[in-house]
Amino acid sequence: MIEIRMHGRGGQGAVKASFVLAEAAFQGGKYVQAFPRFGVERRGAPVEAFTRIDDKPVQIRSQIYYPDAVIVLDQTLIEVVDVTKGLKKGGCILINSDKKPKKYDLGNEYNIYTIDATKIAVENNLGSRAAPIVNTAIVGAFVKITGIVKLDDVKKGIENSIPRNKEENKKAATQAFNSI
Amino acid sequence: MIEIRMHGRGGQGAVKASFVLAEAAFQGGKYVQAFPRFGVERRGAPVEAFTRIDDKPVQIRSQIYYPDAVIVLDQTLIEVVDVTKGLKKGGCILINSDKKPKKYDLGNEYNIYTIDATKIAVENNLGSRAAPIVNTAIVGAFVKITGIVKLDDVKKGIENSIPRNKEENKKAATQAFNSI
Amino acid sequence: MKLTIPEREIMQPGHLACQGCGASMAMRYALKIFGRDSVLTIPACCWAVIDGPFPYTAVNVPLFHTAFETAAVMASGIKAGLDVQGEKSTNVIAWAGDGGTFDIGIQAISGAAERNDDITYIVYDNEAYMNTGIQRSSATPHGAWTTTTPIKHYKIGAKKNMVEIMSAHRIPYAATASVAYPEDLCKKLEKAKNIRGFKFIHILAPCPTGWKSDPKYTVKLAKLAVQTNIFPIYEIENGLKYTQNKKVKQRKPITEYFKYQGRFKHLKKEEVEFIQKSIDRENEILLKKF
Amino acid sequence: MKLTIPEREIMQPGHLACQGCGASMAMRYALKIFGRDSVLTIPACCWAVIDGPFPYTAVNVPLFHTAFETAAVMASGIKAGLDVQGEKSTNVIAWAGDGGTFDIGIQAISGAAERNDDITYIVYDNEAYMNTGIQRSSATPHGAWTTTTPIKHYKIGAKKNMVEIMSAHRIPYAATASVAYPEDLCKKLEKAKNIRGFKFIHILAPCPTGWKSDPKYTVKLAKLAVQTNIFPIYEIENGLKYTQNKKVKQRKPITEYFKYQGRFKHLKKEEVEFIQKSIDRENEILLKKF
Amino acid sequence: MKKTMIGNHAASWGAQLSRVQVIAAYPITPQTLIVEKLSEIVADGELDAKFIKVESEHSAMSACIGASATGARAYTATSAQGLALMHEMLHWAALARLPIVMTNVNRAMAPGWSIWADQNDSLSQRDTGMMHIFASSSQDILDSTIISYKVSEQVLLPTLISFDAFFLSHTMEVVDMPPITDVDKFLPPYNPEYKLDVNNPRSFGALTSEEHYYEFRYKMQNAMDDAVGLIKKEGREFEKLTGRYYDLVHSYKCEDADLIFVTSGTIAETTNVAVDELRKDGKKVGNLKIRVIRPYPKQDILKAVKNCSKIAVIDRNISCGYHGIFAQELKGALYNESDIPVWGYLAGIGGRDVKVDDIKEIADETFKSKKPVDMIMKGVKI
Amino acid sequence: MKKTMIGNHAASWGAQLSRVQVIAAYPITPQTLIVEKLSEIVADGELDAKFIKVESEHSAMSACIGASATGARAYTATSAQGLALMHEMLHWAALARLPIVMTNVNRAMAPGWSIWADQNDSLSQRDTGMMHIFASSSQDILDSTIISYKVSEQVLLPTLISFDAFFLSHTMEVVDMPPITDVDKFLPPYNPEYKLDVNNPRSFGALTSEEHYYEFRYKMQNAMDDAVGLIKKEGREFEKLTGRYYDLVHSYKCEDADLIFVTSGTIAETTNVAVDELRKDGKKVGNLKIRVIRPYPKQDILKAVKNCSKIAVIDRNISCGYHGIFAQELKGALYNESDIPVWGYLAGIGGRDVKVDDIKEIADETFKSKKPVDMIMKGVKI
Amino acid sequence: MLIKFRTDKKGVKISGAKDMPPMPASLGLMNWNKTSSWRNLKPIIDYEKCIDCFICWKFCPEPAIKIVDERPVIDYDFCKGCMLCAEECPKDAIATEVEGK
Amino acid sequence: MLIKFRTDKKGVKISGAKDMPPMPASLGLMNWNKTSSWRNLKPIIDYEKCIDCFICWKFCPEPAIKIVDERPVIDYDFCKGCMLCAEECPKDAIATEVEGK
Ligand SMILES: Cc1ncc(C[n+]2csc(CCOP(=O)(O)OP(=O)(O)O)c2C)c(N)n1
Ligand SMILES: Cc1ncc(C[n+]2csc(CCOP(=O)(O)OP(=O)(O)O)c2C)c(N)n1
Ligand code: SF4
Ligand code: SF4
Ligand code: SF4
Ligand code: SF4
Ligand code: SF4
Ligand code: SF4
Ligand SMILES: [Mg+2]
Ligand SMILES: [Mg+2]
Repeated sequence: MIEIRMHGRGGQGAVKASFVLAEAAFQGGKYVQAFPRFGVERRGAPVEAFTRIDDKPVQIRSQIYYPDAVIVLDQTLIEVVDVTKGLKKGGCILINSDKKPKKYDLGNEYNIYTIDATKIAVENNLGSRAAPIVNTAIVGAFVKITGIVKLDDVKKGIENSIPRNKEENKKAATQAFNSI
Repeated sequence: MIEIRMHGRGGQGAVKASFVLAEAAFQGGKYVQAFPRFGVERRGAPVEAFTRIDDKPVQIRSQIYYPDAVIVLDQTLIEVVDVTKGLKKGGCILINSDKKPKKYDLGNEYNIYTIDATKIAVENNLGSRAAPIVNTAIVGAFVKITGIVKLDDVKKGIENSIPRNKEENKKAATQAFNSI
Repeated sequence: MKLTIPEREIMQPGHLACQGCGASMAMRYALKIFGRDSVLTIPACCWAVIDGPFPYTAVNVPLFHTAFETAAVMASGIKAGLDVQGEKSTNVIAWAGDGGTFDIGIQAISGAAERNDDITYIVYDNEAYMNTGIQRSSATPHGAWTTTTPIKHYKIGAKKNMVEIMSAHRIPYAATASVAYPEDLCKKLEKAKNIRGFKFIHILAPCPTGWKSDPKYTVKLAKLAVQTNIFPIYEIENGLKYTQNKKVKQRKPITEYFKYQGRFKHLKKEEVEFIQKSIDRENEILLKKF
Repeated sequence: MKLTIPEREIMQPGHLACQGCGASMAMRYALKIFGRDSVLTIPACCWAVIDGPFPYTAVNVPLFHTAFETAAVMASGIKAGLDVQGEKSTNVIAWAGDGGTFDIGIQAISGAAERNDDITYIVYDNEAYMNTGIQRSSATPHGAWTTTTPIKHYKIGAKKNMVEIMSAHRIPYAATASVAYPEDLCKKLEKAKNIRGFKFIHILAPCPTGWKSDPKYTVKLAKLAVQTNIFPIYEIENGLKYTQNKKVKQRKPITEYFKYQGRFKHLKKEEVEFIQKSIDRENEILLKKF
Repeated sequence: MKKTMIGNHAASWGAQLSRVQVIAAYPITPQTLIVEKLSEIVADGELDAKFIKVESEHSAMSACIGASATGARAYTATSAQGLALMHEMLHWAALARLPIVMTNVNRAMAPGWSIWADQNDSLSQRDTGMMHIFASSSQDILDSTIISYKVSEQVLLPTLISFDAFFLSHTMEVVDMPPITDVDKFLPPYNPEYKLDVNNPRSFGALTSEEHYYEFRYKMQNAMDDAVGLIKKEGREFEKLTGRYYDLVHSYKCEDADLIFVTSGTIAETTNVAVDELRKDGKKVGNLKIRVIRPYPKQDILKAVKNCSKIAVIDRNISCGYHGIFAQELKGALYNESDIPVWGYLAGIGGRDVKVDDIKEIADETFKSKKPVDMIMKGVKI
Repeated sequence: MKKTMIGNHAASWGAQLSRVQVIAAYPITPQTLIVEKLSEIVADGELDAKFIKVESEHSAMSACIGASATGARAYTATSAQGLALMHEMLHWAALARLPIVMTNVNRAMAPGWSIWADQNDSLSQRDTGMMHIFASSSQDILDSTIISYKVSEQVLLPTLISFDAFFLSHTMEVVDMPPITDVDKFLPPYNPEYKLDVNNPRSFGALTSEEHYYEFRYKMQNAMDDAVGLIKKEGREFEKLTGRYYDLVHSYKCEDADLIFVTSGTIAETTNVAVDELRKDGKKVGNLKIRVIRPYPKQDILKAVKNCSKIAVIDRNISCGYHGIFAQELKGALYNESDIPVWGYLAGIGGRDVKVDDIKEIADETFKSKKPVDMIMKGVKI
Repeated sequence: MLIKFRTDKKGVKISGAKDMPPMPASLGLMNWNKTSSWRNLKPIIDYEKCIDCFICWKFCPEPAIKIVDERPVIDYDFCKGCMLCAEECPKDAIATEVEGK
Repeated sequence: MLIKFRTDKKGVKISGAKDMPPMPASLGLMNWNKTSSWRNLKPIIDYEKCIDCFICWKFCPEPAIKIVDERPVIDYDFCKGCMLCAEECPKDAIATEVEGK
């Protein structure tokens, strides 16, 4: 079982991202669970969401304390939230950022990756620079890094779980997949 | 223990009569219970009320099915209600009426008495002919017949439980006591 | 033979209203107009008893007895249930006392009015909680005795103006009426029957038991309430168009109305004068709306 | 240095309102006026969260969080409790959202108003159930999207006219106000503070999250609501005396107001025109009352 | 001083003697006479309290909560539908730890409309966190009201005092009213540490995350545990003043009984009469009246029943889909500790009268029966 | 067809597949998404139902009652305070014998405000006469909705389906949605004998004296008894269509277990994981998930536990002044029939997370303990 | 209850649960309940004086006044004796008698 | 909860039930909660342009604008970056900066 945590801000769609990833894995024949941190979401305030992926039905119903991977949708969060909390040794961190991974000093126990998902989103008309919709791009990048889901399944997942701009989202995911 | 049932009409004060009788007995050092038939009272409709009098505290909490005595506050009820229902053999029936007891054909297992409580009430300015307040007069007559309570205790009872026209009520009780 | 209201009787005698009960009169008229294609819902109130105990009924149309605070929404639910089953013509009527309307039921009424659910809400107003033994409601008029406003602490404060509150909801139809004027009442019921949306009818229904009046004076009192202007008869369409249905040329003094009732007899002269003045002031305000 | 509203701050930063929240502005103003000799009660609503979790608070005056439907009566209870202990000067304020006021709380409000309990009831109106994620309330304006009125079934029916309903209760003081005009709002709060009896203040408080607007436009939107006449600013004394507090010389078209909000963007031209017409009609009706 | 009064008025006078400061109530049969009498008492100047004539029972409890949160002593009374409508606010009062004392006249839940005795209304509140007493006489009603304020204000939990419709509420009997000066000695003014106080501004009841909520429940449960001892202690204090002692359970001739009835409310009183008659017939029976069910008096019950060989619980209530609630709770408490067989009987549901003969029949049936039965619906017409 | 969805949406689709005709609901976290989704489903024309946007939960249940009384299929959903506010009307729906099915997302009662998982809300309704199911997965939620209409409409009792806040309500997982054509075969339209019908005018719920009330309760209890069999029967029917069987209790590795956990809701699922891990460590444990608590599955439980030597009940709830409710009800049911010692544990109150390790600790503690304990508050910070 | 529930009248016979519907649904009408027993005063129409205006019929709350052959007829089975009809009769055509005297 | 409950800030330290009042009564103020972490955009007052009208102060919802020496000063510990102040400033004296860039 793989457990993933996402960091974003209220209104940015971290929960959606965790669901898109789960949906993609489901399309890839996996069993999944995805859920937000249980609480009150506030525009602008830091939020978290989680995804579990497994080959057999996920029976466990408790929260995730020791994720295998962390995704950061908004790099400004790194300064205000402990994004590595509980992250397993050797776990991966994927950051939406135009900077290089080595710019981030998060200790050397983890594998850090960056992707400029904002740029990809905006290029695909997914939101504006100020409010980009980066779910699909970041998921595209993540599955490439981890190899847990195939790109095709991500596309199927998008087809099933995104109500609008399906094609743009698929393109964004593909572009991110290919650019990392 | 003596158990008494009263018959009247909604608005006529049968419940009050059962309470006055109980209060009188209490003043005479007895333990008492008094209660209405449990239900919805409607102006004009037949109603019932009950009194229990004993020398020791009354613990029993069920209703009265086999009274020792019955009091009828409105003689017109005799035609529409079975006033003798459950009355013990040899039990007494006291009717507010200007007629003689023998005018009432209620079988010969019971001792029937009548008292013109309406007349006594009206003479004492307790209500009008159309709506006389006969509680106290009928209680006065009842204690005379049965001897369970002294007239003085009835007066004390009235003093304690009747908010207005105390003297008139005492007089009515006395008059009824003396005239039967 | 000329009758001023329909001859048909749907409500049955044998019911359990007190002698001379205004509430039972009101129901009789309502069923004459609404007819058999009607469903009633009645919350806790005298009418919950008047209808009779299980296994009987007196109203003779389908009736759902309901919880005290729910008459309006119960009607909404019934209407929706009938609608989805294609029974769209049935009149659904919520029938409640003043307590169930002005106090504990007002939230459900406000909700149904806001949704403009297609039901008729009728309140028979006997100006107190009668079924529980005469406690004050917010329909109890200033000055009245009730068991919770004993003589020393008689009811202070005006009767809540329910029709104006409903009118502020901009419902298609709101009206006051009285059991003393069955023809006017029947006309209003007929009107309500033919309007889609939320209708509200407020009927003054004297209660000899609670008003401490002689049962024979029920109609007389209901008339005097109108003639003294303490209970004006009018209707409001869409919350805007006011029509006066009973014009009072020379209003009678309120003492005329009070003198047949035990519940006001403790009032001193100044208190009665105060009441008279407020009635006159209210009347002035109302007249401007017509 | 000339300030148009009092300088003192009682409400503390660090609270949990979203960026640009109108509701938090409203509270800030209210506490400036009511001061420290005040007790608040707040039912379920955004403010139940904004204040912060146990063991903290942001309002900095005694605050009783209460059940959703109880704000008014909770205030009545608090007032009574303080009264019997001799604390008669304390301002007791019920502070609720539109859902807790127009819908689930209206019964308790109507009751407290009828009793004329000495409390101030303030509703910050963000025109939906925001705390639970933007569901329609009866304060939601016609045409708006919410999660329970999806675009295909957008909200039909006018916003419930709460101030008129309160006015029909003949309470000493009822008023509308807006976070865009803090000076007017503060004047009204001051007035309410000095009147004995039931006071009702209805504050329009834009919500960027629920209105799908940019947080920076909160004041702009609150102003446009007044300038387009969709939310007129006025007060009513004793249910009778109407005063217009913000005169609008040349009303702006409603499109001006809609264009900064996502919740109206599905509306077609005809629908917008329909809304414009009803605003104009309502305004005509209202103007006659002044 | 001895007086005659109906059970409802015993509740009113209990509140008066406790010097309640805020009363908020709404009429409902058969409770109404309690608040009518209180209206009178206040109007007559015999009690200095503010009476809030609320528009519903939900509001009645809410107003009491508000008043209590300021440190005032608050009181309300209701019945059946009214109590059910308060349900949310009963949880509230308990979790807010407000020592409100209230009366409930046990009446059957609708539909059909019923105004008659049945305990389903108050027993349906057993999980709200309120303390809960079943009174069985008018004296008990009056005394319990006073004692409950004393206990509630120490453990900071509300108390619900219930008693049977009509059988007590409308029945006049003799009650000894303690002088208010005595009551004043027993029951000091309420003065809580945490309250709405402008000089010490606190919020009450804010969002409480999973980090703290459990601990509040833990504290509540501790308070319930403390209440067991306090009810006894204050019962003894009260006895010093009045000679009357109230415990969580009262056992009557249980010591040597073969069969013990477990009863509550007015059925408990009638059962005492039946016990006497049965004893006369040579049958060794006893009666254990459960007066308090929250906190649940497990130890007291264990002690009382330890020598008997059979238990017959009589329930004027039913948790549909399970069975009688007193029987359920008793068995839940005896489990792991005892193996005395328990028979469950239902009787008196919806106001049906329970007579001495009914109790005797239950005794006979239980004596004869070999195997315990969960629920026997006594007297139901099939 | 397999799909991913959150637990709340599984409830919405369950209602859609059941072709509910009238929906009346009010928002409350964490339930709201159920009705939001239903609003969408109706707006999208995927369900032909009337949606009444009521002004409170009391009204939501009232509107459902009105609709159901006309013979329409009615649905609502709520949580915590909302359910508590319905309390009076839950009794009403049950006594009026209306087969409304409703969803409750288990959330802790206020104050303090909490939106997190806790079963006190729905268990406080255990005496209302509703059938009551605890679902433990999204699949269970969806399927239970459909099956419950089938059962409810036969026994004429409403059903309350509860599940944990967030752990299920907001958690996306894989759900197999049966085709509506299959569901139609399983669940026929509702067509009751007694309903509001202008061609057969009857009053419903009139004053019911002590002469008849008891008999209505008797009939209700019979209906509950019938439901035990029907839940199984319809479970088997449903299995034929979908391959999924639902019973009143589900036992996991109980046959040869020394220690059996008794659990419900999401804790039951996590416990299955713990059982597997404990078995790996050589500990013979099993898990008995209680899915239905009304009607109470006494016989099923007796059968499942008969071979074990210890029972550990885990309660995400507490009846303050007594203890955990599942523990209480279990002991009440086993009494007279069994003497397996029962340990009562509390866990997860107010949304506190219950992890596999917590369950393992409970196992250890119970294995070590000699004497059963009524209530151990697992994980409380003192 | 003060009013007896005569469940054996009008064909509604209930001897136990088996005769009862699942919920309290009515099985008959209240008109078995002859409310004449409530009456203290008795209204008597003087058909000489009566002008058939039907005001009495219009106001009777029970209703206990029927129209028979175009004339008002009091049904004494149900008349409760409120005397409203007499009070409202414009012709004073309804006399009052005291019951049982 | 998204917002961390730092029960050890501002002197409120709760390690268990013993440190808690019987009911959820507050023990401190929210102002430990530096909402600067919410900020994406940052308002910067240009005191050259500023005329001290205090409109920004008047409207700040937090409030995160203080009056220091009769001038408006933004408290960046609390400013959430809603940019209302910039929008309403009559002199366009408040500039917008993107955080973390
Ligand atoms: C929730 C609830 N509270 C209280 C009652 C008790 N109750 C029944 S009828 C009634 C009074 C009804 O008054 P109103 O609506 O004016 O009708 P009326 O009895 O005067 O006809 C009351 C208080 C109840 N049934 N339910
Ligand atoms: C009885 C009850 N029902 C529902 C809720 C859930 N609830 C909490 S806040 C809220 C919305 C409040 O809306 P509003 O009053 O407009 O305030 P806002 O959130 O918009 O500030 C709802 C539905 C509740 N707490 N209690
Ligand atoms: S109490 Fe009044 S309203 Fe009720 S039945 Fe009697 S007369 Fe009619
Ligand atoms: S949702 Fe709206 S009202 Fe609620 S805190 Fe956010 S901005 Fe304010
Ligand atoms: S009211 Fe008088 S005149 Fe008219 S029909 Fe009746 S009895 Fe005849
Ligand atoms: S006295 Fe009353 S009940 Fe009898 S006929 Fe006349 S109006 Fe009708
Ligand atoms: S609004 Fe602009 S000009 Fe006015 S004080 Fe603020 S920064 Fe200065
Ligand atoms: S950006 Fe918003 S929060 Fe920051 S100072 Fe300006 S108004 Fe205040
Ligand atoms: Mg009334
Ligand atoms: Mg709102």
